[in-house]
Amino acid sequence: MTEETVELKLPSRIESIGEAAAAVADAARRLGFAEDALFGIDLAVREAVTNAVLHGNRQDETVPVEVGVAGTDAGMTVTVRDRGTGFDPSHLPDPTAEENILKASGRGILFMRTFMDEVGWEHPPGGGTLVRMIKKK
Amino acid sequence: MTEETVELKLPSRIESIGEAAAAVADAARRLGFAEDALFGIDLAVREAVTNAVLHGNRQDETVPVEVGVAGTDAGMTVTVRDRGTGFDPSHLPDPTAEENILKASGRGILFMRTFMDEVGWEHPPGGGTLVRMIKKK
Amino acid sequence: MAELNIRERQAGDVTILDLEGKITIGEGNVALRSAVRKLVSEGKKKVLLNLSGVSYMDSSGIGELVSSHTTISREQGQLKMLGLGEKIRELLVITKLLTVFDTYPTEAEALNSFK
Amino acid sequence: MAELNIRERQAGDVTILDLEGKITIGEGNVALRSAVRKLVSEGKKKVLLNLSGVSYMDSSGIGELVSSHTTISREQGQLKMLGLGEKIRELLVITKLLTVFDTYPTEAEALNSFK
Ligand SMILES: Nc1ncnc2c1ncn2[C@@H]1O[C@H](COP(=O)(O)OP(=O)(O)O)[C@@H](O)[C@H]1O
Ligand SMILES: Nc1ncnc2c1ncn2[C@@H]1O[C@H](COP(=O)(O)OP(=O)(O)O)[C@@H](O)[C@H]1O
Repeated sequence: MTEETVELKLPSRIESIGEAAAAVADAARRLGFAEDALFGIDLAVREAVTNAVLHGNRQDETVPVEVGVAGTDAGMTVTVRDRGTGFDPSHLPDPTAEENILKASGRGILFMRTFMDEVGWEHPPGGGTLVRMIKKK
Repeated sequence: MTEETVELKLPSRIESIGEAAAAVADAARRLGFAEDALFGIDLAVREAVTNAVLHGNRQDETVPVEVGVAGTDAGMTVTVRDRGTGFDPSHLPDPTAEENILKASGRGILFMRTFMDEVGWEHPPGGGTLVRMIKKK
Repeated sequence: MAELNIRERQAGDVTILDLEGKITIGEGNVALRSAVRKLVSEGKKKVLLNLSGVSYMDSSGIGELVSSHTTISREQGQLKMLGLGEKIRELLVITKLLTVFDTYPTEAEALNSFK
Repeated sequence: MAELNIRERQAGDVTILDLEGKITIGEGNVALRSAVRKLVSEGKKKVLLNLSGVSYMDSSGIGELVSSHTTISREQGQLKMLGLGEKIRELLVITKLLTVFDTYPTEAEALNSFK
């Protein structure tokens, strides 16, 4: 029956990235994820919140980034929601392709997909982009 | 704007007491409470969850104890809800009175009241007892 | 790992229990109760609880100290305590038990006090 | 405390930057960028990044390594790296940058490789 949810509402600024990652890492530790998984979860959350703060909400501090964690004995789901206009995740350049390898950005979603078991984007009612990431135990 | 909520749904057993305390302590630490306050918060949560598990739900593991944390920059509110029939908190014996001092129990609420700034009991719709504790920063 | 580890030592006719860990509901308070019951059943009635390794206690732990005190007093024995940390002392002040219990800062003083 | 501490040392014509902390968005990547810009503006073009004190990096930190590499190559300089921990190495494997960057296990080997 054990269920746990954490919800954060944070201003869209760089400092919020570390705050969100710390809260999710605490929850993941309590849920019993191994150190190795914690590294990946922490990184994926940082990347998702970075995208929400920078691309979604363009660092408008009056607009919130909402982070949700739902944990069970089987694993955890992390959602990060911004109020931006979204993007098309099926048309992203591959950062490991030769023509992109020397670009300074574009690797965040690669890390999210590598370290989490499932990553998907949704457009929730009320607007904005919500990325949902699942990590199994 | 920073707001944080944590919600736990735990089976009514002794092990849940430590799990709840750990989750609340993690949140309190993130909210920036000092070590000294953390000790008191941890103890108050243990006492409240102990009462919910033992007195409220009588260790019926199929009945949940629900723990909520709402944190802001100003402090945190912790709620613990059981599904029991409740009690009258205005008619509790004083555990420090001479006739009670050698009793083996009856000190939990004293600790909750000592270490938290506000403690109150409610009867939420749907039944059971909800204790709400506030700790300011 | 057990929540509370208990080691038993003898100093003359005084039995010292060195407690290490937490005395909280569930494991910790049950372990203390069994240890004290065992001593009483063996006729060991001069008991010194060394709490210097106890980092944490809840109200059920405090209750267990009270029960231990009562159990041993009832047998005309003596229960004394040693090495209370700042936090445990605070809990005994709040509950007004600090004056009920016999507490000592050092083992030598505690042992000396048994007659 | 700064997220990333950077200390500069000279070994012959090679400038070594000892990095300690995290290279993440905000403080960490900005600190690295300024340090590399400063070296280039001083004409120091043989640069060795000692990453052995770097425990954590995000995609913006990785991006900063790429930018540093590009900036220095553009000036006909050389950027090399030393002391990649297991996790940082894993991120460079995932991004396929491990073969782009010149990395060495020891400082001696790294220094030797500059011509
Ligand atoms: N929440 C978001 N809202 C709008 N655009 C986004 C969002 N997340 C990602 N993107 C788009 O996807 C691109 C790739 O993201 P990512 O792989 O994290 O790399 P980076 O953020 O370094 O560009 C971003 O540059 C941005 O255009
Ligand atoms: N959630 C609850 N539901 C029902 N009764 C409760 C609840 N919390 C406290 N009580 C009552 O209040 C009494 C005092 O509680 P407390 O001070 O925590 O001491 P203890 O639990 O050791 O008895 C309990 O014995 C119980 O009768």
